[in-house]
Amino acid sequence: MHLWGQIIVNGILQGGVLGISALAFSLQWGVMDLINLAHGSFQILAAYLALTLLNSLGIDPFLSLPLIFLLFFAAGYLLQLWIINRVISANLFMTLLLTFGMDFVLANLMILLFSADYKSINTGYANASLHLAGIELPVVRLLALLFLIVLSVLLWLFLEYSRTGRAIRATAMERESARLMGIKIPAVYALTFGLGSGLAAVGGVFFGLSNTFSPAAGGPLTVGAFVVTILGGVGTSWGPLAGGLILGLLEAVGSVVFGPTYVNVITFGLLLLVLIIRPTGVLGRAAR
Amino acid sequence: MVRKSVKLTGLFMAVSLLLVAALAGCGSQGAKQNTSNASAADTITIGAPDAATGALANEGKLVHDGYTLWQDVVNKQGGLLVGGKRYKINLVFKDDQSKPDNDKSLTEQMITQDGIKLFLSPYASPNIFAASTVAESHKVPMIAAGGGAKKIFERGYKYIFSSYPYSGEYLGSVLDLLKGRGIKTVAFLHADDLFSQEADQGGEAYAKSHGFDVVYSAQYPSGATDLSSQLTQIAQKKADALIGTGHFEEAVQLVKQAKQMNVNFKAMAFTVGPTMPAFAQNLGKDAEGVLGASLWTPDLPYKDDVFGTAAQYAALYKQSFGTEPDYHAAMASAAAEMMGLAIQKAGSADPQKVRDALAGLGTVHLFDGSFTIEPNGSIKGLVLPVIQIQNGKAVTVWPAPFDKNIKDIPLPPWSKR
Amino acid sequence: MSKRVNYALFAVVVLAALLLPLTSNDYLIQVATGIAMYAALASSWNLIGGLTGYPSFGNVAFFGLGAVLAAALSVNLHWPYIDAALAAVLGSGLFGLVLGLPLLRLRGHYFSIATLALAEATMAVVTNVNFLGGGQGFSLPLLGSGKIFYYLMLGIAVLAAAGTYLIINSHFGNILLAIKSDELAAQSVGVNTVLAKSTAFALSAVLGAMVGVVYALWQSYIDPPTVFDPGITVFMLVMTLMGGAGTVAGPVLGAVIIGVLTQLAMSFSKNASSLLLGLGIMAVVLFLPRGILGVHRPAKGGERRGARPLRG
Amino acid sequence: MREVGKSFGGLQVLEGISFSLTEGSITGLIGPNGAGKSTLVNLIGGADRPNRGEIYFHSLRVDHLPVWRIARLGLVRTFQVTRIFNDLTLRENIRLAGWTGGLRGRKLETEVDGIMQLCELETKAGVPGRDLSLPEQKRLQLARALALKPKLLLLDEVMAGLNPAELDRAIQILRVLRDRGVTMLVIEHLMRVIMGISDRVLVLHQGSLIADGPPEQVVGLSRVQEAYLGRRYVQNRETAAANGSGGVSGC
Repeated sequence: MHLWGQIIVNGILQGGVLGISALAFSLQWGVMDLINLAHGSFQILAAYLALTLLNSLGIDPFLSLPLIFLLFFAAGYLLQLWIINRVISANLFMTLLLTFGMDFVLANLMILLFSADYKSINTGYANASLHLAGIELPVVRLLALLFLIVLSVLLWLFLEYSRTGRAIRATAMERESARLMGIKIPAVYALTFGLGSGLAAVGGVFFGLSNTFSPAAGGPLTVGAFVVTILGGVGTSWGPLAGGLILGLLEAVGSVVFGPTYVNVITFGLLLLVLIIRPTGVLGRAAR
Repeated sequence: MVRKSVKLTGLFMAVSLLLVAALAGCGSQGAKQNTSNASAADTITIGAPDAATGALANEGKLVHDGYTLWQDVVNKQGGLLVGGKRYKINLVFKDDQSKPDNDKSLTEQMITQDGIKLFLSPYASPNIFAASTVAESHKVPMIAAGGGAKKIFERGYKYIFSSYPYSGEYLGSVLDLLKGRGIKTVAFLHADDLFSQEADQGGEAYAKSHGFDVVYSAQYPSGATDLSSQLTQIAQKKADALIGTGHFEEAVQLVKQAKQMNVNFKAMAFTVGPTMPAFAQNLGKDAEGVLGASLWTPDLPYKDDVFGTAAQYAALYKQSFGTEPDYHAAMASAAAEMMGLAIQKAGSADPQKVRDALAGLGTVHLFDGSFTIEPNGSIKGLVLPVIQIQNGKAVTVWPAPFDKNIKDIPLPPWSKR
Repeated sequence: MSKRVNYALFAVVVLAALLLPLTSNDYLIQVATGIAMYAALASSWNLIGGLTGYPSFGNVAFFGLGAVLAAALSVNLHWPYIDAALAAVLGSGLFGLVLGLPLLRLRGHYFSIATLALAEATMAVVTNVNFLGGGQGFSLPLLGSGKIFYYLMLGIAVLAAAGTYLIINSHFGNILLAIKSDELAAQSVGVNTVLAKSTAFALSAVLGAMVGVVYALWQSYIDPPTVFDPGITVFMLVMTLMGGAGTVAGPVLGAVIIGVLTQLAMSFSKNASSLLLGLGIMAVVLFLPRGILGVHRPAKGGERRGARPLRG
Repeated sequence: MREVGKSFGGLQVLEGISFSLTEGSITGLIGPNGAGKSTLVNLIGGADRPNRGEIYFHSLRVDHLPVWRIARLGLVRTFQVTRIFNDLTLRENIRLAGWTGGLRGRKLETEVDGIMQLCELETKAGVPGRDLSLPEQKRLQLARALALKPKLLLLDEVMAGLNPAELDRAIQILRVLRDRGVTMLVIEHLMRVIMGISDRVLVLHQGSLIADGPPEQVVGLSRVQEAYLGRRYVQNRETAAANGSGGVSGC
């Protein structure tokens, strides 16, 4: 086994898991300037849903993924339309408060629904891996990376070339002008939050496949999404991919060079540095 | 200027007064309820802040169930026999949301508003630290079940007791087992919290003094989700065994990633993790052969008057809660039982008398084993078992004679499973 | 006239708070200590978040650092606690001042994340430095009755509220509000905004650290996950926004409401207390979106800035 | 100001700008939209840094000083889009500037009163910034700048959107200021204003200075008219002049 080759691969694959979890967070932040503190709990809820479908109906998570995406899309759409839109224009931080409350509610609901037990989505291939030239490639992590790349491309195509996508981008750039152009802002926001919720669900299923989870696991996921989004840069479809890879590689290499106990020092130290030197992230637009 | 207007300050006053009134009202309501219970004069009330929600909700529930089982069994037997009279046990639980801060206020609330004078602890060392300071300052005894941090007992407190041995002793039995199985090199990986650090330091010291070669030792931040690079490194060091001291998620993650990375060990052992039924459920057949440092198993040959044998305890537990008990639950039941013994010895539920009785219990024999209560409130002498996952179940493989149950050490490589 | 009534009300509130221990209900005192603590913390957040318009997500760093430094100095170097506390408060204030310089160049969400990273990085460093207790934390001797801590926390809370009042009605307060309205314009009228912001940040840090040093002694055991819990910052923010950001009484009111709601939720429900609390917060946001005191000023002149487009 | 250049990304916004202002004069800066006028003000005021060149105020180089230092030197600017302090009252807005201008106590209050009177804002003293009307905000901006005791005032379209009466009043104020010895660089779209008050006019077009001189002279230059009004207009006019049918009168 090549030590460094394997460690680099580990970092890249962890980057996929981190990135796919941040995709939704980045989208919601970029378009609506909304920081969704319940993001992690959304993901955990999706993992529970996939697990329930697997255990009770025997549907493989990858088969149920489209269904889960749609369910979360619908739920997110309605949540934004009925609740979040009521405060989103009032003040930046009211949405923070609202999603903070939502996080409490979701986390506690999951305890009531699924108990506090640790779960993981344990399919036959969950711990399998491919061997390639002396390097181990865990299947689920590899798929997470592939999904992240594909979803990033799809998201980019959607935002760049579809009519709806362009409306979303216009809204993100200049809300007032977009409204004057006849774009229905509440509908665009609902769509964005729905899309974000669907993407969060996809990330959540991957988290459930690659990690153990419990209702309380959402908080660290939200913080992780924060870090990845900033590292990659808010407001680009490729940000989560870039941020995920940077963070994954950094943690993998840093934890070997300095010892795993310094991983957080490195991660957050670097985050601070990036923010101070280039606050728009690696791929973000130049400072305004 | 509208920054601070009279009207708003008035509103502020009114709202605060209303809320304080509500709080006081609620508290006194609780107190009334309990005094009416106590006025029946045949009930002993014991308080227990517990983690029903939050990050510790999982273990919190096990502890909660362990306490509850003792209450139910004792009450079914007609109550606790104290000085010839039977008293019903009434356990009062309050959710601390897994936060130590709340343990302080809840313990305070139960002592001063609800008039509760006997306590079982919340789960986890930091929470026990917090709750025990309140118990100490009110001079009411608290028995801890859910944290064996040595630091808890090094503070010179007089009202804190425990059913747990020190965290640093958890790994002794595991290493004894490995010693006899030709394991020479071990890798230690531990989380950065108090419990994990103490357990790891105890384990590493024991390993070095017992002829093991510690080829790798590292600390990772609690909640780490990717330890694959550490496993890659350990593989390079050719460690025979991996000993992980952290939390449940991390133990599961280490086994998952060891398989994914195709890192093979002759043995894998964890402090927290394998003993919980969720471990085998989460990992399926990949959990096979993994060792767990435990504090109790249903196979142990001990018994007492309340629960009967360890096996009978397990049956009772399963009947009540539908799952097999793990050591968290059993140790909680044992802590509750210690409280019962002390009350009986004291002949009353008076907190000072119960505390003195606890301090003077000496060596006790319960369904979880025989142990001695030390002057600082901790316990000594408990023989710690080791379990191994076999066919998805935790099987006792230590101490002797259970070592005949050991299977698959050295473990077959992942490719041969 | 209205000012006089305000002073009178302030005096009545403080007097009532001072007399609370006469009820000799220790539980009430315990809860009140927690509320006073959060009132002080929320007021400290209000200085940088509410007045200056810089939404910090990392103020817990100062609280935690204060607690850890005081404990480290008193346990490891055997300093008298009062000396250790003073050093810890000064140290944390300096820490805030120095780190404020680069961080306060960032705006909006970027500042939020940077401060969050600051808090997490501080925790990670503390966890790895044995002198600061490492991951094992410190246990401190248990001190007398809870009343002492109640008065200490109340003292800091009153100090924080009075300080906020003085600042709001001073030239410095005007500078902070000007920065919140429009920072470039503030610079253009000759305001050294960097100095003003850093001062506000450092004051916020000093207050946070004061609470931290008292907290360490009150809890008698502290470890990094407890004193650097990001949830503590979130509570400061939630309480301030709920009560009314940029006001004197807002953070205090928010602390009282959330503190009492938390206790009520825990008494009423065994396993759904977080759910009730969460619903309570959502209800306040939906029905009182401008904070309870209703004079909440939207951050940065009411405009939602910093929205960035998604691009390929 | 020497050889100042500024580019954003690949876009060259200003190129080789050099000029100096005479103390106590009013200089008009004109140019079509996008000519770089506001960028120039941002560079002088310190809100932006030039990529090339140097800017001096008296003999002090200011192009790398922070905005607030420049303001305290007496080099004061206003903004094209009004930027006032919404959370402060009108009086506090002005007083803040007076304070950083070095005034304290009684003197400060007297000065603030005087400025409010000059700008006819005394009735609005207690109104929060956000509740002022647009003309009031514009005048407040000017008042705030005055409280700093400016030596050089950069006025970026302070008169846009005012009605004729308000306009006259504003011009009046500028004249009073000039009489007090304040140097001014006035950016304005309204030719009437520029022509009426400027001692000298600078014309900026596509990032370069294309004319510099007394107003009457500058406005007569064909390259200025071309920049402003388009080539065809100038051609028409030249044809018309050739035909002997008179010219335009200012605009």
